[in-house]
Amino acid sequence: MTSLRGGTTSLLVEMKNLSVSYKEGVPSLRDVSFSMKPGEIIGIVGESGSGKSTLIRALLGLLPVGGRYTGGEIIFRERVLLRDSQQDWQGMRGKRIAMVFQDSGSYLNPIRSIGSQYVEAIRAHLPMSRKEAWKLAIHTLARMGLDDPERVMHAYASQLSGGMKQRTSIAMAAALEPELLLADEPTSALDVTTQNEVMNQLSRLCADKGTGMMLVTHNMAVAAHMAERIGVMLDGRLVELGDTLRVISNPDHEYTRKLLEAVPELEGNHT
Amino acid sequence: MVMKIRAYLTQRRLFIFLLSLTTGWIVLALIAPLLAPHDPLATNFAKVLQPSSPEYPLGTDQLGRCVLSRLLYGARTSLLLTFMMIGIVFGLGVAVGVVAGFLRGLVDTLLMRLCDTLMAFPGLIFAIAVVGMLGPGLFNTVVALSVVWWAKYARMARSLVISLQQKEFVTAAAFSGARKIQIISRTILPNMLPPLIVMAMMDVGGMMLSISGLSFLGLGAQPPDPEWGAMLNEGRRYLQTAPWLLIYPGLAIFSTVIIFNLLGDSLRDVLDPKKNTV
Amino acid sequence: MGRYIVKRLLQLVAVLFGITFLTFLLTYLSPGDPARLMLMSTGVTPSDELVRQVRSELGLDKPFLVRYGTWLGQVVTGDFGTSYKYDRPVLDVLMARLPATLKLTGSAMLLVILISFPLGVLSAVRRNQWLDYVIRLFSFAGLSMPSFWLGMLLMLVFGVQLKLLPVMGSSGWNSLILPAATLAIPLIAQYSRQIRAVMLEETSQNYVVGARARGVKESMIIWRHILPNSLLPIVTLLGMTTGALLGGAAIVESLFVWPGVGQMAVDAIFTRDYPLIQGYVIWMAVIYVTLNLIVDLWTHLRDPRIQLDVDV
Amino acid sequence: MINAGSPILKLSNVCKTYEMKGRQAVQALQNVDLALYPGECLGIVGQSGSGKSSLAKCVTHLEQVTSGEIWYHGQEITRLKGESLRQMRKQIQMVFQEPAAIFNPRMKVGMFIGEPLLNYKMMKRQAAAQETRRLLERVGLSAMDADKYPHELSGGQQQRAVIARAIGLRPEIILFDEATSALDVSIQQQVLDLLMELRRETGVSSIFISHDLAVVQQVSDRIAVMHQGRVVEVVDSAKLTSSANHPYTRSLMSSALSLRELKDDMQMRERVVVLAGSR
Amino acid sequence: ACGNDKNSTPSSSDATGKKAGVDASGAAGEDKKSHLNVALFWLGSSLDPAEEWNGWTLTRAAIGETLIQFDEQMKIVPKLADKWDRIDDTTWHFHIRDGVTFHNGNPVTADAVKKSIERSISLNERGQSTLPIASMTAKGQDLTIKTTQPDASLLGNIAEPLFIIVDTSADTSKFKSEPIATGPFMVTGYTPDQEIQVKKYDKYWGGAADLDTMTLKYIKDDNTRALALQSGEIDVASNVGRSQKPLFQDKTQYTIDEIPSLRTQFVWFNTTHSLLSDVKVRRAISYGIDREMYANTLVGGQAAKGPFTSALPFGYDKITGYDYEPAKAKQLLDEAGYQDADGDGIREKEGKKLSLQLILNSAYESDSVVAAAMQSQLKEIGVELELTSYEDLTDHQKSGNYDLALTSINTGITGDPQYILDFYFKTGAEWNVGGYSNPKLDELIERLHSEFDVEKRYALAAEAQQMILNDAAYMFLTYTPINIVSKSNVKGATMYPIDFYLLDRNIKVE
Ligand SMILES: Nc1ncnc2c1ncn2[C@@H]1O[C@H](COP(=O)(O)OP(=O)(O)OP(=O)(O)O)[C@@H](O)[C@H]1O
Ligand SMILES: Nc1ncnc2c1ncn2[C@@H]1O[C@H](COP(=O)(O)OP(=O)(O)OP(=O)(O)O)[C@@H](O)[C@H]1O
Ligand SMILES: [Mg+2]
Ligand SMILES: [Mg+2]
Repeated sequence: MTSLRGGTTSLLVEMKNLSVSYKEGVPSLRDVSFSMKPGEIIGIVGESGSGKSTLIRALLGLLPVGGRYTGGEIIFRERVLLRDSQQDWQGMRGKRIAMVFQDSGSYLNPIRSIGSQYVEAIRAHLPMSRKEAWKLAIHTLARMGLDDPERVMHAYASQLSGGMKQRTSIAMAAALEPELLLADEPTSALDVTTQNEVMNQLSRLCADKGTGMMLVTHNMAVAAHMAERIGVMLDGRLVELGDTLRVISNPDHEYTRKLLEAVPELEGNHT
Repeated sequence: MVMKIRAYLTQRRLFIFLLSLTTGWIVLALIAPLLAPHDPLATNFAKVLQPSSPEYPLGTDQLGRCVLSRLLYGARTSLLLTFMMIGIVFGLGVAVGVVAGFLRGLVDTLLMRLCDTLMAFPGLIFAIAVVGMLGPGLFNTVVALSVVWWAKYARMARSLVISLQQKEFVTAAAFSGARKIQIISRTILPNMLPPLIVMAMMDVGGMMLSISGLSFLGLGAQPPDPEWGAMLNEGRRYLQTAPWLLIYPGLAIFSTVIIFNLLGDSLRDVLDPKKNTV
Repeated sequence: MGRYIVKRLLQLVAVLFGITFLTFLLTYLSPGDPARLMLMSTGVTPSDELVRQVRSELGLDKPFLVRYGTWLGQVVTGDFGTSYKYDRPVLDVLMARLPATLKLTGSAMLLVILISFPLGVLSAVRRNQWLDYVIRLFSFAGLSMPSFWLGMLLMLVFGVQLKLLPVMGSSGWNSLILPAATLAIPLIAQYSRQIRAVMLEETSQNYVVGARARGVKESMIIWRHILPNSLLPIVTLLGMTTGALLGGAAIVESLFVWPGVGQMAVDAIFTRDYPLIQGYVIWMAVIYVTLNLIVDLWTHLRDPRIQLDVDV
Repeated sequence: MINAGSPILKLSNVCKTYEMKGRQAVQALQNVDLALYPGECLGIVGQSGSGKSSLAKCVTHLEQVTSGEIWYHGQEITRLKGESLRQMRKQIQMVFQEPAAIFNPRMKVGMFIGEPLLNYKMMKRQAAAQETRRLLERVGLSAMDADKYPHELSGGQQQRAVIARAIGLRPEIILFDEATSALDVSIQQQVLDLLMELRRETGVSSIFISHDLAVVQQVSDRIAVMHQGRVVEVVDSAKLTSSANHPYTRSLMSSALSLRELKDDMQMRERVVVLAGSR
Repeated sequence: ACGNDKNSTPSSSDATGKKAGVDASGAAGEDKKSHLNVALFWLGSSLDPAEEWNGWTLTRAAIGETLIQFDEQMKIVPKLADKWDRIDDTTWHFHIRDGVTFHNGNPVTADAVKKSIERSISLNERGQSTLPIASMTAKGQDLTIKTTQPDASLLGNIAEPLFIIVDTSADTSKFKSEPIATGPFMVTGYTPDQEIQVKKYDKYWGGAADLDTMTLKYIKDDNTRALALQSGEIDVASNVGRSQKPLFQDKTQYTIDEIPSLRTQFVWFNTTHSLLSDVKVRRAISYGIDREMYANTLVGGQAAKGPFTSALPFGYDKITGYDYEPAKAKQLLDEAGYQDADGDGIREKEGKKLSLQLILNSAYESDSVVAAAMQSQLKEIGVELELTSYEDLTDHQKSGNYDLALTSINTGITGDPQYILDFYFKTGAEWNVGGYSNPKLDELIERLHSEFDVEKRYALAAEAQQMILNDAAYMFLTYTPINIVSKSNVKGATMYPIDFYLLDRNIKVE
């Protein structure tokens, strides 16, 4: 692991001129290119519908129904993923690339307990007994600040609150210590206090395990707080990508400037 | 606008095609007297069980009646009757469902238990019961079928009304100052009709098969009235010696039912505004 | 759960009450005098005097509701009266024939399940590929074919032309094949179509994407995620179709001379054997309602999402 | 700021309890007292589940209060029914969080906006169509959009159409319940600008509910902070950071991330690093 | 009409054929039991011969036997009785064959026969009216029957399968499913409405049959019967529908046998119905249908004149029936006052439409085809006919709830005209369900009872038939052909004009 992470040449992900479009419509991603180092956190912000979700789902090979890759390629750990599509991702998903979805509750099977799905996911990748997998799951859940992981494991998705579901999803994604974590608005369902807690967990994961993370969010402040680099999307294009400080203090693109101006700020000093 | 219509039409080619087939059948049924080469009841004992010939394009039956003419007239019974029945069943069911869904309470409970009871009789079996008690005949058959059939629509309409009432856009309609009756007519009905209409289209096939099934058992249309199921029933003895007596009415039922099923299927898309835009 | 069961059982009682009432009402409305019919079935040409006597013996001169009450009392104790035609208790006649019908409908149902599931799943998995089109074409065709027509064709091909299977009767398992197939084919068509739709609906659900994202194998996703979720609506549908099955059995049994209650009912209609028709209708309705109750309870038990006290 | 005169809407001692079958009842509102003055915008903030939406629903009669009174222009409105309720609704409009759900999927946007005008018989069909176009333009949409189905609009456009419908009736009060939470910042800003513009033009009173303290502070004159069903304090928004003293309010303020502070922080750190390097 | 062959078996070939048959089957029987599947076109809901018409099934299946029976020429031949004579006008003597045993091994004595006949009479009304017995005395193998009145048709009547001889000392309550009779086959299983299983009775007096077992399956539908024959599920079927006959023309596979039967297809007029009480209307309808065409084109057989077929010597040549004369029919209707005033093609009088309901049996192809043909022909003379099919007409006919009833009956069942006249045409007779009454006819029928001279009997019968025809109380349509289709490897199936019989001990598979 560590050896892989070391060298500057060894990129985690490289995306070259990726384009994606839905059915008859206009392309939702146009010529998006970027690269990412292991352990790096990139924040993606942008207008609603600008293609943020499409971008990170493209990285997992799970475009929403109707979506098609129309050009470009994705290289993960020097391996080209976009050669014959589905096959390329086999064995990658879950283990090496994990994802936290925006409305995480709906990505859990409603008629199976959290535990059974969790264990199933772990055993899909690691040669573990049911019991061992269960233990690993409990351990990871506890780390996400869930008080009673046993109860969560036995519960169905519908029996958990929004915040609990979101943290469960993060735990499921983190359990296998993936090399790349894709997080689509992971904190939007949480109130400010919990939001802070979850973000701390995520940054710790990246720091400890060298996981690279792509964080999609509406919230400029969250992106700035978490990410080393920030990308801004508009109309399917990655119009700006740069060091966080540079982007928030000295944006290149007109749209980024507009976005920053619109960020509401609490007036007055309160500390 | 013209562009839009044209685009719409090309997109809905299958639907239009099916619709014209359906209309074709209906028109055929309506103008049967003009098209039929013979009186459907006229016998010609000199020419019984003849295969197709210029005089009798689809051959003759055991009494020398023209199969084509009987098929065409049969379309009137089979098709128009089915339409009428579906119309009645639909209207009654939806009306009851809307009332029950809106009033709730005791009225709802009573109506729904009635529906439960009726739905507890499998359609054909209830029809068999009614025909068994009141005697065979097309009228009794059709009455029997519709007596149980509407309950399905009532149930569906009711659950649609109830689920729609929970929708925020119904609340929003109340905020726009709409009165109850306006909410029903402008907000609830337009949203509940499409699934019901699709269901009705699919049911046209089911109803037709039921009617002809009962006729086949000898419980529906009585001779000499031409009805497709009854024609099959009369023709079944000639399965091997005069197969056209079975093939043509069978195909008539088959083709009509399949058209309606496909029509229902594509109507589902057409009625969905989300898929309907260009 | 307990409360839900009690509630459903109470509803069942109400529905059963309705069923018996409607059935009785139908008999009441039917032409012909039961007393006369009964006498005639014994071979006597009844005199008016005798008819009057029997009428009062049977309580036929009493008001409608009183008669219904008496009759219901008997029905509850399993006494459905005596068949005019067979001159035996209706219950005996029914019970003697019910096994044949259950055998037929049961095997048809089995066929439906065994065939339509793989077809539906295959069709959904291979969506918009040629296999899917073939299956869908078959399903539309199967749905639109009158079952008796299909039955005759099957008889002709497998019985007469190929001489593979018997065309009638109930001797041996192979005489079951054609009638069961005739009964099953339209339902297979319907189900494979519905299973496909439900599967597709489920496939587009987020939890499937979630499972893929977690790296769960595609086969596991189909069998352990999509199918269990699809099962609930499909089983509910299966419950509802027992009605179609029982009704269809009447046609198929008549066609294949299958000695079940369906054929018996059709015969009973022609002989105006009212008690037998009554018994038949009530029994079929009861079987149907009970099966659906079981299905409902099972569904509720299986689905953690359903809140048990919600009235649908 | 405009606290002069008598309140247009006044809640006194309002309680709302949700009875739950087999479970403990939820006390969503407990003895809430609040007043809204003419032309004012009252912000309401609070944690998720603190009773903000319940309050809005009670005011608009989507829920019946359990006890307490709500006065509108000196009239007690919690027991209104039928026609008088309908008339009251004309004056108190509401904009919900999820704009997509508000639309009848089979009704075109134009009809959606014009419907209230017809329902309250404010104008004839012809005039209503005219007014609809005006309203659309007023909220920054094009008159062409009237012919579209709701799903053809973007989220921000939808929310603006909803606002257009609400203002069409020229109500005295508009309630916004998380009206901008579903929108991204730039569009949120557009909507907020629109609100402030409307207030200036028409002097409409409003209640603005959000969990985002900064947004509320930007649009409102006063802010009510809710916590576990109670209004724990009401402060002037301009003086929020200085005058808020309830501990919950303070914790809300401290958890909020501020981009500006982050920027300052980072720039500071960078300067330190540069300084250190240069040393 | 008295047979008195001494000690003879019904057919001389029997005795020799018997021994050979037993030996052959004995040798082969060990490995391969011979079995035959036979289709029955009718099966009652019980097997007790004393009830309804169930006896017919038993004689067809060679399970039950009567004292005497008819042969292929409708001559009376010995069966269980090997000798009989008429002692005086009201006294008859029968000698019961020696060595006959019931299926349970009990000997068939005169006393057993007496009890069996008594049972049939007490349980079945038909028995009471066909056999006017005053007393019976049994002594050893001799049975003496005294009738209440001179009964010229006793022999024919006692040959009706109602009087199958059963063992009344057995548990008669089981006869519904397992009657104990004397035929070459005995019942081993019975499923009501479905099938009878039989096996050969080894101690049959005529020698055990060749076949070991048979299954007699009830297939009421012509079409299914034909299909089953084709698919090989059955080996023998009688009454295969006319439309199916072409399927069995291949002589290497099937044997088709067809002869004119004693069945007459005919129509009851319900003369109590207001429209049909007018004889002119009935005559008009009688002229309005084309019997020749029905027989030649639609159903086969022969156009009917009166109730009795030309195969029976009851005066067919001496009577005049109705021909197809639509003009005459119209004229008669005009005379009766029926005009088509409203132009709908149907005549009416005083606002009452000449619309009639014909009930018929749904199972018989020939009936439904003829009914449909009548419907269309009568329409031409302005009479509307509505058809209603039933599985079983009996109840509907007896309830009088019909205008016309179409069915086929066997008019030769006793080999004598008496029975049919008594039961169908006499005033108030059981099957005179149309309310027809002609005192002169009644008187004529009465005279027939005591007329023992055969020629005179037939003359009286002809006279009676002509009366019925003149009154147009019934319509006689066709004389139905009867057929047996069997696989070509089935031998020993004999066609009888009377359909009491179908199988006997000679049936075998090669
Ligand atoms: N399944 C789909 N079918 C068709 N078009 C789609 C689909 N999913 C997304 N799109 C379109 O693709 C574009 C990009 O969508 P995407 O979900 O990536 O946006 P996003 O930036 O994540 O927006 P948000 O912030 O609202 O989540 C949008 O215009 C959207 O309408
Ligand atoms: N219909 C209802 N039935 C039962 N409980 C309810 C209902 N609506 C709200 N509640 C409960 O009342 C409390 C207050 O809910 P409310 O929706 O007013 O909160 P909120 O402040 O708007 O929260 P959010 O910011 O998440 O929208 C919550 O505990 C909630 O669970
Ligand atoms: Mg997104
Ligand atoms: Mg809320």
